[in-house]
Amino acid sequence: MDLTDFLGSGSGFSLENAEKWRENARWDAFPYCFKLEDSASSHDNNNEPKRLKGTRMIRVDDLHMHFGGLKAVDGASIEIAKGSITGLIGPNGAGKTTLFNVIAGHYKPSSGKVWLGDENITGLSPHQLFHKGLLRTFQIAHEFSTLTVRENLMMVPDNQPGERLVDVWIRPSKVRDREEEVRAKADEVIEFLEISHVADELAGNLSGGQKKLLELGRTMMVDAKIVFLDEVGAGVNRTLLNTLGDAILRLNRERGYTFCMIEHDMDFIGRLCDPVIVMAEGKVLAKGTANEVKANEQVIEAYLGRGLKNKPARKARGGTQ
Amino acid sequence: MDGFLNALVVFANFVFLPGLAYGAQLALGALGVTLVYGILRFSNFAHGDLMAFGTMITILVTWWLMGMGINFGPLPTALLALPIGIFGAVAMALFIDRFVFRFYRKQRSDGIVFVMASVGVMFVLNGIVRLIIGPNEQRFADGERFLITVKEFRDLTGLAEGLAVRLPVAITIVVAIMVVAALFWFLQRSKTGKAMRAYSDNEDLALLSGINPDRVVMVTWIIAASLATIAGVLYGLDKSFRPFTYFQLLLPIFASAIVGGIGQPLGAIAGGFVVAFSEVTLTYAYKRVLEYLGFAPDGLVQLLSTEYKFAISFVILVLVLLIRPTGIFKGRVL
Amino acid sequence: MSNTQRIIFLYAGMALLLAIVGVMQSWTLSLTIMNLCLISAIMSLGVNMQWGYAGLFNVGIMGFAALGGIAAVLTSMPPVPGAWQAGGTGIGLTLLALIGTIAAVIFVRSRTRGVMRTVSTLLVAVAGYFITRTFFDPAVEAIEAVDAARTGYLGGLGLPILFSWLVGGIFAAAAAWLVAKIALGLRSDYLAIATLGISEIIIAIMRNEEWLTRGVKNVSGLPRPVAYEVQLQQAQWFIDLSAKLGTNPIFFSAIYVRLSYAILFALVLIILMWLAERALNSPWGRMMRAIRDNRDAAEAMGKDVTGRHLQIFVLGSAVIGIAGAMLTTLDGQFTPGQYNPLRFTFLIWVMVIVGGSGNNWGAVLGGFLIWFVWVEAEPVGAWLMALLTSGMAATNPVKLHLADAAPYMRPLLMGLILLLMLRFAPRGLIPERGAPSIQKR
Amino acid sequence: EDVKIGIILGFTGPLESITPGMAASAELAMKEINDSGLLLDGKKLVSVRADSTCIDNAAATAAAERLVTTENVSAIVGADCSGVTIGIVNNVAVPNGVVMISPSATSPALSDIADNDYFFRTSPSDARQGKVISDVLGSKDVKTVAVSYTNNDYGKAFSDSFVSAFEAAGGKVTIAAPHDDGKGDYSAEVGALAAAGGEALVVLGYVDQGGVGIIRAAVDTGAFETFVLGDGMYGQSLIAAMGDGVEGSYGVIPGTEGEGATKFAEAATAAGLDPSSSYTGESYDAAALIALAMQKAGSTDRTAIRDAMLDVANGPGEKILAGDLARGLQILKDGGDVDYVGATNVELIGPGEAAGTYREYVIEGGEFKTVQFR
Amino acid sequence: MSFLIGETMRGGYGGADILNGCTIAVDKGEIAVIVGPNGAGKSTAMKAIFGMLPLREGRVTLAGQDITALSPQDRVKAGMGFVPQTSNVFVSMSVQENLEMGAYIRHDDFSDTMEQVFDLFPILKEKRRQPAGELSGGQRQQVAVGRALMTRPSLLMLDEPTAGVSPIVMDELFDRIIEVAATGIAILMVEQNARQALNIADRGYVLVQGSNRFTDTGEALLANPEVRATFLGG
Ligand SMILES: Nc1ncnc2c1ncn2[C@@H]1O[C@H](COP(=O)(O)OP(=O)(O)OP(=O)(O)O)[C@@H](O)[C@H]1O
Ligand SMILES: Nc1ncnc2c1ncn2[C@@H]1O[C@H](COP(=O)(O)OP(=O)(O)OP(=O)(O)O)[C@@H](O)[C@H]1O
Ligand SMILES: CC(C)C[C@H](N)C(=O)O
Ligand SMILES: [Mg+2]
Ligand SMILES: [Mg+2]
Repeated sequence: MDLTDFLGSGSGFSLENAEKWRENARWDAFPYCFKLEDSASSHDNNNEPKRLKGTRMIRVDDLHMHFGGLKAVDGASIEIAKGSITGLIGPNGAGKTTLFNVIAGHYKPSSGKVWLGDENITGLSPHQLFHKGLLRTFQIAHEFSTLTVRENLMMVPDNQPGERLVDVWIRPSKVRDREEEVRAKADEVIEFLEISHVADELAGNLSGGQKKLLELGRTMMVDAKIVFLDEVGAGVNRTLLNTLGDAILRLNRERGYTFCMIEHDMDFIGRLCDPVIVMAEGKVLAKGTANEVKANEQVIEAYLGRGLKNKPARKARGGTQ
Repeated sequence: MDGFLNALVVFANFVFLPGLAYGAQLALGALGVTLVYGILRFSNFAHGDLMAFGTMITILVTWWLMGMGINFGPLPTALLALPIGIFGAVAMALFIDRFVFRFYRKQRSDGIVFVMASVGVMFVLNGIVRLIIGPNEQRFADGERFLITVKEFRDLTGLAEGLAVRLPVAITIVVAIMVVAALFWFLQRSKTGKAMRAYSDNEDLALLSGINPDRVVMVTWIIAASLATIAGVLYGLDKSFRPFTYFQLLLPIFASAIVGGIGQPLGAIAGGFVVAFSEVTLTYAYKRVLEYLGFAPDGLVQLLSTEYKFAISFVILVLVLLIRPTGIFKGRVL
Repeated sequence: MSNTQRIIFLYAGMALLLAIVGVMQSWTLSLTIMNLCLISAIMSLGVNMQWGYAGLFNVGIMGFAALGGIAAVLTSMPPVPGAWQAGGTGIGLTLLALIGTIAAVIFVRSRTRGVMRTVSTLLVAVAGYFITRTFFDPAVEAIEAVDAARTGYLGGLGLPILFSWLVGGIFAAAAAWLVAKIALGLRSDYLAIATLGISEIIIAIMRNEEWLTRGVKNVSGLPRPVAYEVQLQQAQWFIDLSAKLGTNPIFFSAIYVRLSYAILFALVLIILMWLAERALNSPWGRMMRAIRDNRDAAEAMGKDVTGRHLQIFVLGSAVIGIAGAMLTTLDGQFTPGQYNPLRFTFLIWVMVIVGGSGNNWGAVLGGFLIWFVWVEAEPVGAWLMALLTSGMAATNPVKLHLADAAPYMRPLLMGLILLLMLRFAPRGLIPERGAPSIQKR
Repeated sequence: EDVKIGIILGFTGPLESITPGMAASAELAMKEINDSGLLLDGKKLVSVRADSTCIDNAAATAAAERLVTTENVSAIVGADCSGVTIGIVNNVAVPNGVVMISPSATSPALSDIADNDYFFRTSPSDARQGKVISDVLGSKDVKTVAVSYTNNDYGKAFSDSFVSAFEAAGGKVTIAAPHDDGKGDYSAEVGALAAAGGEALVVLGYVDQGGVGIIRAAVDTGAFETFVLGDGMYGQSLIAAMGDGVEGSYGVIPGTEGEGATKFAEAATAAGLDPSSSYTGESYDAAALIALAMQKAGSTDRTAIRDAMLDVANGPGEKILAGDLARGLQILKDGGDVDYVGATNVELIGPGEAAGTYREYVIEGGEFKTVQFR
Repeated sequence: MSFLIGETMRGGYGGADILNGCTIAVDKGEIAVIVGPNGAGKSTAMKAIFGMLPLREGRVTLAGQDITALSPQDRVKAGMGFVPQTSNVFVSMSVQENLEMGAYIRHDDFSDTMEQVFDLFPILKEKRRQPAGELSGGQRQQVAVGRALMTRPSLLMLDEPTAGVSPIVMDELFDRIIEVAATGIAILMVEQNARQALNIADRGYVLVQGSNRFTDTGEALLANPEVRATFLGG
């Protein structure tokens, strides 16, 4: 099946369509699948992307997460609208990753609730959440180090018949067929991430940035309702990061994917995210568009800063060779 | 009142003191295991046989000293020989490290490979000890055995029940406390100790900080082998020395180290006592104690029969782990 | 050398070793060793599933092997009618009481809340315990009194012993399921000590619950799945056959019996190996390795880590249980005292690691090789010792001491060989496919 | 030329400390025979040792297999522990038709094993000893005892037979608790035993194993003052280890009225062995019986040895004591008949096992003093 | 001749070479920045310079002396400090102990250096007693840099020190790096926040597939449209 069929209908895209598409979607409808050539067109003339402002996707209610005496998340309440790309920023140690971990089921919150749509998902385990369409990446890359890059990707899709022993033993052909499809899809992702030359390398041997790419690549292997990206950009080359940004944008606009991303690169945030939530000391400090947030005095104080103090002096010295 | 005192004495004599003694002995062994685990990051199955090896040397030296007519007054002569035993065990440990474990460190082998190599070392030491001193029980204790015997205690207090305190036990407890305090101080405060912890945490980064890995490894083995010998000798003085028993001690020692939280010196101590006391208290027949307290139970009032004692100490372990999955003192999770 | 070549080369080497024993010592011995090699290989395969595939540190192997052993007794021994008469009803009532207690507990728990729930559960459980005991204790006493020296237990079902291999697997699997429910949340060494503990408990029960297992009094005289040598030696067709082959019937009967066992064991090994290889090289195997590498990430990628761990733990244990039943079958007796950690846990671990964890071919080879060394270390050690002391005078005290100490060459040699093998193949003789050059502590 | 005799005992494993003495005693008998030069016109016996490990059936079977098929031994002395002995009988000795004489496997299960008459033992089945100890206690008017037995088939069966005999005689056993060998600490066991109480503690274990551990812990805590000892507890090392602690204790050991045992003790001491260590006499007798049976059969054929065994072991015939093997060989050579008595008063009854006479002893002044024979 | 030179380095991890003859140099008081796509071999080059990867060809000189054969811990003694890209803190040790380990080879009183580090990263002072493993990603990064500063090296090598740190801390970090350089220490760093980094760099290297693609001043590289488009994200 040609996936560009789906993408071709971009103009007439609506949320209902997206939902319908999701229902009919075959497992192998590759969410990030668009050729690199046509990805270039998306961001040049689209400074303010048209958003799909839908209903609420995730709601976090007065969430607390304490480690001993430390209040990593201290009464945060946020909402993530369906179809948005929500940015989550804040100083180091603000509790962003911890918040992700709670939402994604890695920690049980000390108190508070998390809702996915109308469903209370507090305390569900990560794999259950995965099946509800909630995916996440890890800030510190969690690759499967003894699997090759391709295998790292191929293991992601769920409901593979090959993951059931009975099928493995008695229905090898069914397993084989699905394997081929999964492999094809993994290869597409690999190509997209520009890591083809290490496709058969063990993931443990990758460079720091390649690991981050792989981390992102795994979320591309399946259909997700909402993807939580924890600093996918840190350590990724900026040119490649722009391409990733395009992918995220297109996916969001054309497929109605919801994203929530932690990032420290304000350019990147500014280009992709609306709204932006700022956290500090476990609480929500501010919320607004990227520009609003950038102008917020408190945010500048706590997070953005005012640029280099030494820069002028340095500049004067610059150019010595 | 007498009834109560008698109950107390019976309890102390059959439950508390034996538990304390056994616990301290396990704790000393577990300290060595936990140290190697903490710094070098593998379970050293050869520890029991290293204990046997160090003890064997001490015994040989003790015999020689006895033959020379040298003794240590009321204290066991073996304590005089102990430094030489420690020296022998350290030399052996360093030799083994040089020819066995160093290779895997360079290879950056998986932890389990180290464990298997230590099983190999265990077999070899096993053979060496038996080749030299044989498989039989060896006696080398002299000096006073008791601080106070049951009879003396009875005569002294006029109670119907007696309480015996053995000298080796007293020494073991004192040594265990001293050793754990020293070790704790060393690891937490001294520069070398910190370097050892740093090495255990992240070898590469330790290298980048200028820490000499060979030195760390050497110090670790020196301490571990010393601990093994001290534990082995004290144990032998109190009970007896037989290579097979020392090998068998390995299991309770490991249990102690792990339930206490592996890699944690304090945990090793706590673990030793948990194992020892769970064995003794759960299989003790409380009939006599209760009788002195004025009850007259029909049966033995034994929670579990002694054949389940080993099993029961493991039940306790499992329970402890279910409540604290990384041991009492939060050991490492790998 | 590619991995396949390596496998062929090493297996051929192993066959050569056995052949050398056949020629230099005797073929019966060679087959005897090989039969145990086959069983060891199966155990090692089971452990490899747990450790090599999933990184589960099971140190309770001996418990599962023992469960296999008791399965052999309970399936194949004839029932003891006297014991059933004496205590059958009591045991039946005990079972009823037990079920009743459990049902009652479930019932009160469904009807109560909060503190009441704990209290009432406790009350019902304690009451149930005492009621059960009132049936159980006299029944046990009665059963154990029935000809204590020869039986003193209920006996088994009197089914063919081959059937018990399956039952052994099921017993072990059931126990593993329970163990997993309790302990699989623990990680690495903590899991290890928990499994060790639970297996010690299993062994303690087997050693002490005489009414069921005969305890330390052992059960001997288990039926065989193959012919008895003595009968063969008297059977005319057999005498004729051996005459035709030009061998003596006693020797040939030994070979015949051992070969029959070997075929049975090899069959089981081949089937299990096929299943295991299939599984390992499938997406399922990939998933297991992913879980082993990084539990958190696998969980986030939608894999039910706990479920998978449970599955592999149960499967691996079942394989160990099968091997345990096979071993007891071969021994012809059930001796609970023999299950000690050195022989039934650590030795198996050595097999897996020396062979190559994560690789089924490696684990199986490890089973063969290590068992071979375990047995042959003794004569070779004695021979070495003789060689060593051959230069000394017969009355040399050192020589006399060393000659007496010859048996201790066995552990020494065993250890040295193990160390050498690990030295030259630190990742196992046949390492995991594409095994990492990086560490994975 | 040489005739090979296998000796399969647990040289490594839990019994490793008593097996060297056993093997040496068996070899002492062989040496005596070789020195006489009378066996089958000057054939020499050569011992081949193998390790039974005591607990590992599979390894024991392989080792025995090696003795029988590789070394081609004519007969086997062993094995030691009942468990592996049964395994070897079933899987090696009987299939290959080799005589096996165990000096120490005492499990009652061996009495009716399907052995084609290839299995013998020079130690009595445990069933009998319990009765003897009960009689001893009766004669001393001891009414209540606690029992600690080693947790294996030997200890268990022993304890069972003792308890039932003692209770039948009107005594009371307050507790019969097992102990595991090779463990380090026995406080828990002794705690329970002490709480149960009794006039004496009956210890049915091994002198260099858990048995002595139990006694040590009991003496240390003052739990018991008198110990009643089963055969496994007899040994000089007990007195050496416990000194005053076992003064006044008593027990029984398979043994005979005087001479044979004394003779053996002399010979063993001369050879630098400890005659009082467990099962040394039985081991000597096992080896001696094999040689005599060969001589009687006039061949080293395995089956012939089997067929001659009961002839030489039992009457009628000249009584042959330990240290007197040369005479026995000579008589047989001359076509006479012998009744081997040996070190332990051998009398093979029923299915080929020792009838068992027991010597009652008491420890006095740091020595084992014989009281009487039962 | 520069203070540190890694000259025509070739080498890898056993398979194909990762470094294909790249040359990296930095002088005292200078900041040199390496940029390049992911997997280009930047970290590998750093490791090679630090002696954690055997070179097949090429050499490393420090202050004119050939140190190619020195072990990493000897290089530390020779005045090199390194912050790796990943696993760069002792997770089980407290923040303070991490810093102390940085000063392991120093025998003088290093409390003032520690104060300086705390001034630079105030959050670390607050979390002094917390195990580094419990810190947030950015906080860890600060510990790692602090640890290296404790050595008082004459050459400081940083592999992506700003990955994951917040803008305000990044600015502080760069500020501090400038100051450190000003005291005469040579600084070599790999950066993906390339524009900010090149902004303060005296030299910039663009590494592609293990060899030098562009080498120039930071400014010049920033001004080069090809570099901007291909490596700096436009
Ligand atoms: N497992 C833990 N135990 C104790 N404290 C923790 C744990 N995990 C996080 N913390 C603490 O919680 C706080 C919030 O950490 P978190 O990782 O959520 O920060 P973050 O906002 O993601 O920061 P960054 O941008 O640096 O990644 C930090 O102060 C950290 O030290
Ligand atoms: N330990 C290793 N074993 C084998 N190959 C490795 C190892 N470490 C890195 N590599 C390979 O070397 C190449 C260069 O890696 P390196 O870490 O130097 O990249 P990098 O330039 O630092 O990239 P990044 O910006 O992503 O950190 C990569 O293709 C990687 O797969
Ligand atoms: C050697 C002895 C301790 C063996 C014991 N009598 C048994 O039958 O197992
Ligand atoms: Mg974070
Ligand atoms: Mg890098």
